Amino acid sequence: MATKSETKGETRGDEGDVDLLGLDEDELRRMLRLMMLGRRFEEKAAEAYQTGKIGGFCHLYMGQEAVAAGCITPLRDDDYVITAYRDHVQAIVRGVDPKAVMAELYGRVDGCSGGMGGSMHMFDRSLNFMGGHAIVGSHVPIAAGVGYALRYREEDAVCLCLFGDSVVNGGPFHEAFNMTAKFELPVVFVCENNSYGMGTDIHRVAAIEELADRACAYENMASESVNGMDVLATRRAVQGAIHRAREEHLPSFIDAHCYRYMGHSMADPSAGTYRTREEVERHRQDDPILTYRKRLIDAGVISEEDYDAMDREVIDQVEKAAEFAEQSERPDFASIYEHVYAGDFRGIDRRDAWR
Amino acid sequence: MATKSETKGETRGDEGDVDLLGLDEDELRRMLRLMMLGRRFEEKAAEAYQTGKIGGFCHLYMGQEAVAAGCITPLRDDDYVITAYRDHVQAIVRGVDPKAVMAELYGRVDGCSGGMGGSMHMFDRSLNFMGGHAIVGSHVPIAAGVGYALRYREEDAVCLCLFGDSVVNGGPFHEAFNMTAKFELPVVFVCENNSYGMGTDIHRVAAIEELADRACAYENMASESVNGMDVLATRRAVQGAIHRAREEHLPSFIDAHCYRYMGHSMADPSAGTYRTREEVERHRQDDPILTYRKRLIDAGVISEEDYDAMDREVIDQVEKAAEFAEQSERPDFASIYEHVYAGDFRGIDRRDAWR
Amino acid sequence: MAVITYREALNQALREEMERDESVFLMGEEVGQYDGAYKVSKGLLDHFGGNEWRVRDTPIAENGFAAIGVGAAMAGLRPVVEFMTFNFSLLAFDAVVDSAAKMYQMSGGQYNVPIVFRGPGGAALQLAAQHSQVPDAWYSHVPGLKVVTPATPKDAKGLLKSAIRDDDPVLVIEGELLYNMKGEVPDGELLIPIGEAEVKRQGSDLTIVAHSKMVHQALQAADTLEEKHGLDAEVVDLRTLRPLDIDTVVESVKKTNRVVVVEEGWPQGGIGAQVADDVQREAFDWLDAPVTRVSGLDVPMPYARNLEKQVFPDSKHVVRAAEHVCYLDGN
Amino acid sequence: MAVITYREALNQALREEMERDESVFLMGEEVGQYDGAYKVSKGLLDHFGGNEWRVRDTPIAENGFAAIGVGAAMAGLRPVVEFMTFNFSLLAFDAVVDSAAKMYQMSGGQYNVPIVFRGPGGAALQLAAQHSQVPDAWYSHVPGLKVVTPATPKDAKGLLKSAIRDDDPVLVIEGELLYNMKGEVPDGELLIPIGEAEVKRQGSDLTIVAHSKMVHQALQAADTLEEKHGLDAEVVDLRTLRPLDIDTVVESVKKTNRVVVVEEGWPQGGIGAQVADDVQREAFDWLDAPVTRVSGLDVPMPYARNLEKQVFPDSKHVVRAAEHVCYLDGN
Ligand SMILES: Cc1ncc(C[n+]2csc(CCOP(=O)(O)OP(=O)(O)O)c2C)c(N)n1
Ligand SMILES: Cc1ncc(C[n+]2csc(CCOP(=O)(O)OP(=O)(O)O)c2C)c(N)n1
Ligand SMILES: [Mg+2]
Ligand SMILES: [Mg+2]
Repeated sequence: MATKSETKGETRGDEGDVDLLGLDEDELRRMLRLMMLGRRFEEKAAEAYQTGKIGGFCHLYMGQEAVAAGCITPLRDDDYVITAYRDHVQAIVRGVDPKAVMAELYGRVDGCSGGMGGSMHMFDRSLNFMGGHAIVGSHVPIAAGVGYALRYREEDAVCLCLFGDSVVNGGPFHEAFNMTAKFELPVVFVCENNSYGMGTDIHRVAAIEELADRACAYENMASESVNGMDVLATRRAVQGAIHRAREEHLPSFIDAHCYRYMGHSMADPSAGTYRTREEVERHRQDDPILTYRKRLIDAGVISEEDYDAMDREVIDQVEKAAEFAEQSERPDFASIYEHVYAGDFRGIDRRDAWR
Repeated sequence: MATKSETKGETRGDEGDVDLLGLDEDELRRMLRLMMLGRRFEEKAAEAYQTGKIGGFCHLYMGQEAVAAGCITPLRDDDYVITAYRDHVQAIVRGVDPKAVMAELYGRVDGCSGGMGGSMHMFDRSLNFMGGHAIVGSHVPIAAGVGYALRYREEDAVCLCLFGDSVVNGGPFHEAFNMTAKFELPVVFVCENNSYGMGTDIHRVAAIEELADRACAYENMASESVNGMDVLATRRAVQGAIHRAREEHLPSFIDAHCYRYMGHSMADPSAGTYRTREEVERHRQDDPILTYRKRLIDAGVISEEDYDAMDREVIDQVEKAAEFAEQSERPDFASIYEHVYAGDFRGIDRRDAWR
Repeated sequence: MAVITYREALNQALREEMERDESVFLMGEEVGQYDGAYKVSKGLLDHFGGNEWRVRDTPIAENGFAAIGVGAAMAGLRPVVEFMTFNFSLLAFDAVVDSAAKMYQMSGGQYNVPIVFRGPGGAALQLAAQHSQVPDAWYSHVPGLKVVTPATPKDAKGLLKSAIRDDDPVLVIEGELLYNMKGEVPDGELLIPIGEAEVKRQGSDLTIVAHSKMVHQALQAADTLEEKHGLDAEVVDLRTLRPLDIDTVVESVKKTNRVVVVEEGWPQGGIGAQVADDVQREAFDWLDAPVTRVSGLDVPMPYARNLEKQVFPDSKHVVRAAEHVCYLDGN
Repeated sequence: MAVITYREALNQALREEMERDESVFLMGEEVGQYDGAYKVSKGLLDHFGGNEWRVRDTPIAENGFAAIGVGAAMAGLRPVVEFMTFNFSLLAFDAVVDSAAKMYQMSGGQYNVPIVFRGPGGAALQLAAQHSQVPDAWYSHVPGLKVVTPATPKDAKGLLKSAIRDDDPVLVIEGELLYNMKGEVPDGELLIPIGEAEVKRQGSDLTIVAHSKMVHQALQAADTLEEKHGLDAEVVDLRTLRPLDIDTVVESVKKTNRVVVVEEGWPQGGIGAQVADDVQREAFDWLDAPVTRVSGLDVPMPYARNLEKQVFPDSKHVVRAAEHVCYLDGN
């Protein structure tokens, strides 16, 4: 991966410029399958939301799957992942069972956060999947803290931190970047840059053209813009950053240009107010799953039939996840207090008198 | 003033490279006198602090006078100034009567903040001198807000915001820079870069070599490093920035390299722990007042006798300020509640019962 | 008198005040082009000719834009700063508490800060721990701030308008779950004074003190108590949390001799704690039972709907607490 | 038993815990090379071989380094994060309240956050409004946090050691004005349980509840009350504000029937409000007078020494409040 001065302003990973990264066919297929699974999973989640089975906010990732797949698949098991509230697909790509993610959305005990976190707070400690954070930008310095622990113990694991474009305008981003760079922490920061923070075009509020250039303010911070609709281009960039973090203990910032097909959350229409229907359509032509599908077919890695079979498989998997979630128990009253403190104290219960 | 790409990394204003900026002799003398007044004032304040007449923290500015003088003297009366807690000399240069500054240090009613603010909170609304803020970095976005009001009312005044080097590592700096640049606000940011935040060398905690380069992350933000020990070089840079703010409504960031001769506060020894006595001595050779004195003498603007006379004058002025402060009344009990709310409500006074 | 929603009432207040006074402007995330995340500012940007200075969309930088508001207020404007929800105001805690609240005192009375910070506070539905907290106790602790929590469309309009005209920093903590609530709102000018509680229901047997959303739980509980026990409860809506109008509460308690204080937030150090403290002191000899409180449970809000319902206090809890202070529960 | 200062007691606790457990580290502004702004961490960097990972100097970025602490804790370390003073923690309010306090709940019990946030809270001498506030009420409102406020060198050492070993986020709010105070501290291992108040003086005529610095004002007041009126006051030091050991207070009040609660912070929603609330409910029939409070005044702290003295509560105020609850003041 190049450092900032070399890559400034230039976007890498346009089609043609990357091969299959020397990945074996299983891995290439695994990546496709994870993206498909993410997509089908969220279609199902949207349906369940519409029928009131899922509550709260529900931020869908459709259109951005190449980013999660490109960033997370090259990680080792002992690496860490932390992300924002648009987190279903990252969890799934990291290996969380879609059943557990769906059960979480349903608010059930078998959810990956025991039904306590919901859509915005997917966690799985067994996979070093550290959430799911709902305060924009707040997890960016937390990622730096994970990096701190890794250097502290002289482990060669790394921490991957994903966040939305609007994060680059906030204080936590800046403080985290400065300290990560100065302390030389093994963190890979990836901006899932879908151009919008809710209904706001990032360029209306960020005084910078290419977000990757924000890294220019921090020595030791490599940066690169990448086509986040292209899973292989994304993976290539992230692999470089992971290598840099693992071997040199130095952080990187990758700005992955992508697009979200749905509204900001289930409450927000996909187009109409802050972006046109045409714009969304245009980006749908560039669907990261279809693009990658074509690439793999062209390269002879899969056939159309393979794809269709995989699709039936993931649809089935997602249906089972929904059934599982449906059947899972709701957490009982006692669990309200169970996870407030790891130690003994259970919170003031004197005031339960009138329950 | 040049924009970032042109000045990156380069420090302007070394001796020889600036003339007298075409300023008239009165103005040149006024600047010298203000610097001398600032120095003598603080010597007196240090004395009063030692004898217990002044309490709290007391952060002296000695050695940095060229920055305040260079930045504030080119402002118009309708411009605004806002600064951090090391604020005595900025107040004086802006025109606050040393009597009122000293009385504030003494905690008396005739203080420029009525004895309510003390060393860290000098205010004078009649001079658009907006404080005196003690939370590191907190006033930087406040300055942006002043700029907002100026653009809002289509006034051509500007806001000057001074802050210490450690500010550049904090979130408020970043959020303010981004919005100031994006909203195109007429703010001149000046870093009083004395290389240390308390006992920490800025390069131990900032992942950037030249602080001015932090501006590279914000379009519209011009930046420049300047020799802050040279009042004329500083003034020249700030004049450019003021012009840019006034005419083009665009912000600038000037990093003024300077040095503080005393400890961080009265409680901190001037040298020994985080810097050597030799380092301080070396910088004392570069005393901004003596340098500027020599320049004016060489240019025939003043004679040695003029200087000595001025010195006697400012010493006398400072003595009078101390006497004035000494004589000023202490605020009475009622004033505790007077300035909590501008409206009617005076705070819960039910609990005064036991006073 | 028109029947409008709480949301429309806020919108009217903003529009009227911005029309009346050119120095009033609105800033926050999504307030302009997007019409507000909860559509409170709907149509305002258009109404003011697309002038971004009057309706300013900001980046996600709460501490920064809250402080920009403070600076603008010091320089003579009257900013209304929207927090998309008050949860995000935690990032701006320093700007609100250290800058807005203290400026007037610190400057010896030279720089007052006429600013409004507004937005919804408290839980909505299943938004989980980071999006479901009640900021009331934190802010009402702070001298230099005023805090209002309107429970009805009328109060929303009248209090927001008063807040905008106030010369001090005022926090208007709204209820997201109230935005769709309808109610009568007098046409035209409406100013409800900051610092005055309102008796929302007259009664003689016990006093229920509440604010914001909980006023409606209290009123519902009062109806139940009447039906079930023939008890006549008085409901006092605090409306303003700072300055707290404890006199109205004490007066009511001196009449009813029993009091239940209801709030959505966490119990320890909540609004009810202060009310209990004041009432037991100022009406000690009038109390026939200890001041009793209903609050949210002492936990970060869980996501699961069934748990959230348990954490959130409702009228049933209020009824039970009322029965308790009236010694009707056998305890 | 050695007599050492409160500062040395904290330093010992840090050193011993860092020696005992390799996963404990200290981070904050000036904690390393400079030995701490208040010298609490004196010699630690050297003691640990100049290893910056164990004693980490940070830039001025409170929210950032507090959150780094949270991340490090989630990844298995036990960070001690120093706020130079708790005033600056307002910038980290989100990291402490939204991340540290809620992580365990939000993750369904997977990620607990064993972190300590420590530093001095409250006023020192003439530091004016932004540097003289008491954060106790804000933080003790929050489920998920624990809050301790040691008043003596012994408690400082024992509580800090317990805090470091605790599996939850603990705030240790120290007193800058206590740092030089000397007291007996047992040598070697000393763990004082979090959540237990201590009766610092036995008495039978009234109870004075206090914490942190105010314990000493309370003890002084008790002496005065004895001399002046022959009154025998019991002084309860809360020591921990969350979980609040109200049982010890109630037990004392059931014996003395009168209580004064003293704190340095602002009155509205202060610690005393919660104590009053609990006591009036749990000891209603034992109270011979309303619970009475002494607190700081309801104002941002002014700089002028004569005013600051008035704002800050002292033993005279406690004595007067005590006379009041004992009906010795003619009111
Ligand atoms: C500090 C904070 N402010 C505001 C919000 C409300 N909010 C939730 S998501 C969002 C937009 C975030 O956009 P971006 O970071 O680009 O992520 P995306 O939704 O595009 O994935 C906002 C403003 C929040 N959660 N946190
Ligand atoms: C947010 C915050 N953190 C910590 C402090 C304590 N503190 C006061 S001054 C200071 C150093 C500031 O250094 P710099 O900004 O370089 O200004 P200088 O003192 O050199 O003028 C620190 C850490 C503070 N006032 N505010
Ligand atoms: Mg986005
Ligand atoms: Mg400095």
